[in-house]
Amino acid sequence: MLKKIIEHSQVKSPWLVHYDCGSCNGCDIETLACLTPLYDVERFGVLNIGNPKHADVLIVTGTVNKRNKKVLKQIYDQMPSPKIIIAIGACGLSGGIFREAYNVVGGVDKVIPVDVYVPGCPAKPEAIIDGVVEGLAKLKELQQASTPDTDAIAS
Amino acid sequence: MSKTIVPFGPQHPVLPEPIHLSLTVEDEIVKEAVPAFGYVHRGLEKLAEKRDFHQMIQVVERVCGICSMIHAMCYCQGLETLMNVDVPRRGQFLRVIWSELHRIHSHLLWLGLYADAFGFESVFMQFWKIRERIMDINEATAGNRVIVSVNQVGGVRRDLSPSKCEWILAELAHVEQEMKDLESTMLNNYTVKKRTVGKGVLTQEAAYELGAAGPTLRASGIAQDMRQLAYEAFDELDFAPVVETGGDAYARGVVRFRETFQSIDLVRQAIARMPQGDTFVKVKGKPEGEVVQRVEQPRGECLYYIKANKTKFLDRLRIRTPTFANIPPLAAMLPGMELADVPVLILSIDPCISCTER
Amino acid sequence: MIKNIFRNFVSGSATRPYPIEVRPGFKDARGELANKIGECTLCGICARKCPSQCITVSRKDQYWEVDPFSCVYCGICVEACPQNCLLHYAEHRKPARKKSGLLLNKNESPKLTVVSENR
Amino acid sequence: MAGSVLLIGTAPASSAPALFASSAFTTSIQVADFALLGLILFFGIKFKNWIIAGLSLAQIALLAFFEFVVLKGGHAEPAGLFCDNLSLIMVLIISIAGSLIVFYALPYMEHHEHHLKLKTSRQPRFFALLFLFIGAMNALVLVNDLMLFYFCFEITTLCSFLLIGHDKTREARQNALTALWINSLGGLALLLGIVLIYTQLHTLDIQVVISQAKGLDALLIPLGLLCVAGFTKAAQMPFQKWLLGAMVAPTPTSALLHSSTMVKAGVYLVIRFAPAFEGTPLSAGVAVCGAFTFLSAAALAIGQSNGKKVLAYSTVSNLGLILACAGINTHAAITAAILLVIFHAISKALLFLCMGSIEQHIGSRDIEDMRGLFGEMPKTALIITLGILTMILPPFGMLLGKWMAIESAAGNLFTLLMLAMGSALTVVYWARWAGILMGSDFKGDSRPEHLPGLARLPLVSLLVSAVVLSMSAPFIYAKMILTDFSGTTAAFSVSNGVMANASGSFAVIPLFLIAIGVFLFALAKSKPGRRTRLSGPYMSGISGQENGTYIGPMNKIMGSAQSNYYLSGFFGEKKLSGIVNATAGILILIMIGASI
Amino acid sequence: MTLVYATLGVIFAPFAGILIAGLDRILTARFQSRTGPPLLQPLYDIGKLWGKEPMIAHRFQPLCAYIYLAAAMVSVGLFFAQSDLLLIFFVQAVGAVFLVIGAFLVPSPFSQAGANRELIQILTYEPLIIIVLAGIHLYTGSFKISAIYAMDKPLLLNLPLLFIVFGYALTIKLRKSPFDISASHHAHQELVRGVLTEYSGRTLAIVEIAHLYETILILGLCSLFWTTSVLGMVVLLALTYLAEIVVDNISARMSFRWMLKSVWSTGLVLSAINLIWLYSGGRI
Repeated sequence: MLKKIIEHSQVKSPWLVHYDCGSCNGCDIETLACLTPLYDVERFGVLNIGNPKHADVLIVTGTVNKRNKKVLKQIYDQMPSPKIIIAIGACGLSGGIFREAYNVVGGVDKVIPVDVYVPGCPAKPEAIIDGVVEGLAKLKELQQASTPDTDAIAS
Repeated sequence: MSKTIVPFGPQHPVLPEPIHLSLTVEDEIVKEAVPAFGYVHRGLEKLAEKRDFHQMIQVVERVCGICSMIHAMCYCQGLETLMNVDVPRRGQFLRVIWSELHRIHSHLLWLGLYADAFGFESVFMQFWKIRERIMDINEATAGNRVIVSVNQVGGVRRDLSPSKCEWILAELAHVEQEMKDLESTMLNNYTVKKRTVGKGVLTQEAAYELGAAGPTLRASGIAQDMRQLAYEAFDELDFAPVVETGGDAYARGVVRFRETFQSIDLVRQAIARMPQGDTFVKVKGKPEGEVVQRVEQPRGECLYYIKANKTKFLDRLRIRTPTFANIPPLAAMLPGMELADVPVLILSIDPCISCTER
Repeated sequence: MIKNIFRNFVSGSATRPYPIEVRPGFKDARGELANKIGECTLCGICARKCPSQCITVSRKDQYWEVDPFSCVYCGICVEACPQNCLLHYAEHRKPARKKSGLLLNKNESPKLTVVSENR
Repeated sequence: MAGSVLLIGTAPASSAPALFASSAFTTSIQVADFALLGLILFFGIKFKNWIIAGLSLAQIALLAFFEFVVLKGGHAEPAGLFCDNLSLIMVLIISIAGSLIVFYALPYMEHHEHHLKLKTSRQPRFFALLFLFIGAMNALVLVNDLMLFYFCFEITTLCSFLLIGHDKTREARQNALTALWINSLGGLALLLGIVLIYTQLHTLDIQVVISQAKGLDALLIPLGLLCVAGFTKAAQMPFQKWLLGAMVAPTPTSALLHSSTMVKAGVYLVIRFAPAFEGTPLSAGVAVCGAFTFLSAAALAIGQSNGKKVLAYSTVSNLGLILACAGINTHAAITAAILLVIFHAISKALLFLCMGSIEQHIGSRDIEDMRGLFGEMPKTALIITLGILTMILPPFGMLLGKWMAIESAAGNLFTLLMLAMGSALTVVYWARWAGILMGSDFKGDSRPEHLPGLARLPLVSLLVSAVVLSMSAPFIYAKMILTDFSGTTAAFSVSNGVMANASGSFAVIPLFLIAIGVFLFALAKSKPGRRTRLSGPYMSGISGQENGTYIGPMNKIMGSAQSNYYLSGFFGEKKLSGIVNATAGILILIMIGASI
Repeated sequence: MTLVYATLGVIFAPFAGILIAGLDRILTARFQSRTGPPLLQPLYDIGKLWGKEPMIAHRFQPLCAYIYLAAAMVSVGLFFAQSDLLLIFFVQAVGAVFLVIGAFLVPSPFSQAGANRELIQILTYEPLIIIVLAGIHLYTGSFKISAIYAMDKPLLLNLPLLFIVFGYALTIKLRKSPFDISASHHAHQELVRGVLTEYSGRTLAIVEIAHLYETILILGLCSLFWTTSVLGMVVLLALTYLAEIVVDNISARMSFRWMLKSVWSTGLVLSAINLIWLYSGGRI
């Protein structure tokens, strides 16, 4: 019973933490735009919680560079599982147009495992919403796979 | 004895972008603020050695997503002077229209974040709701919401049909109306004034000596605006810089608020006076020589230095952005403020770190 | 502000119910990049012009490949294409769980490929 | 101690042993009085402190006038001893807390003198003074004769002076002299009061005075003077200066004299005479003064980072609360006062002793230096934290007392306002202290600490008694306090551990049971399981290897210091003291004036 | 009987709290012309937090959270048992103190600063609430809730100013602008989540549940101002909460110094006026 409730609510209340890891603000403002009246992701229970320790979804925008990859790693580590990582925008996916710049390590998946890739430069808010929905779908599949983690928690 | 050091950023909910400030506070009064950078640096100036000068347009557009159009415009102006191309008049007007639209959406975005910085969530929502109209205009006219990518060396890539112009004017009318609804809140609300008036005061002298730029400078009573250089079609538009004398966070808010109306007006003028004709000219050959180009971004003066050597790769590209000029004033205005005011003050210079670090 | 919020309250929510009903994209918005491979002559101008260097064209193996996860949707290639066989859909490209390039072969059906990060 | 326990049951008892009757005894007391004052005068002259000299001279003159002019060389009929439950409770506190503190003092003074690198041990002097004080204090609460009372009062003053100055440092001497002159001021007030009372009633028998004073407006002035004496002893605003200075003394002194017992002498004086001025303007005045002290001292404590000063201010503040109760002067209020006396004595002694151990261990009194003390000395940290919680949280005794106080103050606007704000301020400075004590690096592991058994024993036993006594508060009330109000309706009805009256109820025992249950449950639940992940603090994503550090500008490893807010803008000592003292002085003047 | 009431109250309070919180979030969204979350969103949030991987920043933090929850539950229970108001309030204070201690445990500047701010908030509202309770005592002659129910006229008529003063405390307790200083619901704040920063996973869930209990308690206290008719009580609660949401939406977050100064000055003045009026025998 409790397990059911927990699993249901895990897909019903994803709290975001957004880390701009060196993007051009394009994707950042689109991510923020998702919270605003015209897109209002709070419909899906999304809150921009800002604190990795409370967050379930990490939204990363922008290329990873040599300095902020540590930060990105640490934020990832401070998030309690289950967690979904969403990389947004060409830069976040592969380094985009900056792939060959000297200070660019590359896409987010060079540092942390990424669950959903949202293409676009910048990705439209619709695309980002799609990304979150996709991430939640993936979470649901994980629950079906029923990792020992969720079992133990519910017990 | 009661000293607290707060690592403010790089990942922090009130910071739209990764900048780090080591704040030393006593009873939440900031004693010292040491900024740290490098979380956004990509090194795209050096990318000019790998991309030819046409492709570099798309690169400089992504120096900063919020004022991408103006970056690209400045870059193209520079190349046009090097290759002495004359942009057709209509092209110049279109550049003005899109750059002013960018200014509007940047200021609306800023007003929202600013309201959020002093914890006024509903105002944040309102401004961003208004902003969506501008984003729609961008997408409908230029094909993308944020990075419109309309510039090319010798003009603009897209044109505006009369019907589109009509529609833009109608949308802008809405925007203006909705802005007016929020005017009393932004300018007269008691709590807002409590949080902004007298916070981070920058006297005229200080602003001048610390080299502030853009609205930060104009809020301290110095009427300096690169648009006075009358680049593109500004020579035909009547325009006077918006100036406030308060020099505090409140004044900066007022300047940007009024500039939004001004930009709306400029777009109207431009649409009204725009002649028919081509939007661009084909350019041949390669650039040579060096040039310094200055334009007014939403955040202030932006400066491009371009050195070309008659190959398709530029010799040197140097970008100096307004936020870079506004960091020293920020560091100067933080000490003595409350910790709760730090976000307001950081926002009050409208930082664009990705511009600054490129 | 009171007036404002109560106006919002009575005028109902302005939210676009996105995933439920999709707003049609604007005409000539720069969405997903596609190639009518039938008309393509594999001239390779797009590959040369692309600022993001995300297109590869091989006359030898008769294919045109794009890495949609590093494409910046600038539209340069579309404008440069002499055959007008490149085009942007108005809708954005959907998110994916895996990164994969889109390989269009002249005489095979389109297939997804693994793109190398740094070509 | 044992003897004092035996006294239980005999109460209330009034006795006039033959010894007291003998004129030789009375005469010797008179002589001793003069000797005492002479000694004080000597100190005044020796340290060139003319205030003390003047005050003691004034007392000598007044005493001489009393003995030889008023009494014409003879002496009043001796009153002997009187022991009711109030005295008994005081005796128990003094003896039990006193002896525990003395135990504690043995290892403490060893370490102390070792620390000071003294050639010759001065412990004999120290302990002699302690015992002298305990004796005098016991006598003070038992005697029924005003002159004897005055005598003991002066002895305690002198002991306090000598003990504060024990370390012979410059600072110690200064503060000792401050204490001496303020207390001699109190002595003068007391003596003057006694003389006036005698001229009115021609008796020195305290009980007689109390019984006859009812309705005698002329007696309000002397009673007011007695109250002022009590205020000085209890270091009420504006006399708090000496108590803060007294913190230079070795910690056992602070624990015994300056928190749990001697300062209570002043409180005892007021509570003892409270029935005499029930319902008079003087009573209201006492209430307001006390409440004001409660508020202002609590406010001043917030501005302090020096642990012992916080303790001192909180002592002043709580004494103010007790005096406020005495001033409100209903049965409920007096009950509250007595309960507060008990619980405050125990908790505060505990806190002082812990403070002493911590100070000797980490070599600092600053609260900020105790950050993460749990990692350093887990047991002591735990004990002091619990001690702090007994000060501010229900169902412990202090809060029971506060509850009674507020309930009985509800009819009394200004007192109420001040009590309300004061209690909130109290929570602030205690809670933040408790918080940083338990804080440690996130693993929460801690080095084993070594504390001599003689030092540990008092801590533990005080803590246990604090808890147990709080639990048995209803029975204490029923068995020991209620009997003093014989003949009148009980302020509270006690039924299965719930203290209730018309206006409210405080379920002591049930709450205790719940609290214990909850605590054990929470302890069990919050044990980190094997899958529990320990994560460092959130540092905006740049925290370093070391817990609580981060990688700052120029990739420098920075320690992110934390500290409490002391809000010097609101509660700074400099900012407040002047205003507070002035206000308090005015209030006291009003109090005296009102009684004319 | 009272025991039954108490248990029922303790059992159903969190669900009522969830509904209220959900309604709050929907209304707030509507005021910002958004659609807002589903009504049961708070339940989902708590359930999700409960299911998170256990992650603690200090060994004693869960302990503090549990005690916070227990204190909140006991105070709600006492409330529904119609017990002594002061006692209820003191028990609730236990929880507040332990929440703060839990935040103090971790050497993170954000949670430390948040804890300090939380203390200042406690410092701000505690006197006000005690004074309000004393005003009730002055009017009903008792601190017992049952005594209030015995009155034939609603308290509001005689304690209007005290109700406003109570409103301040309500706003602070509900963490709404302009007083969402120690921890705001949406963390666009200089201290990330302030006092809640270091609580995570199940510990945070417990804190949230405790907060629901506190909401119910504080609203219950609010309901005491109109005890004569159920309808009146409901209307009063609805209007008060609506006012809270509106205030939240029309004001910025203030600094704690401003809070301390303004709330104490206005609050004390207002309550003093009302109390003096009562002392002078004024009655309606």
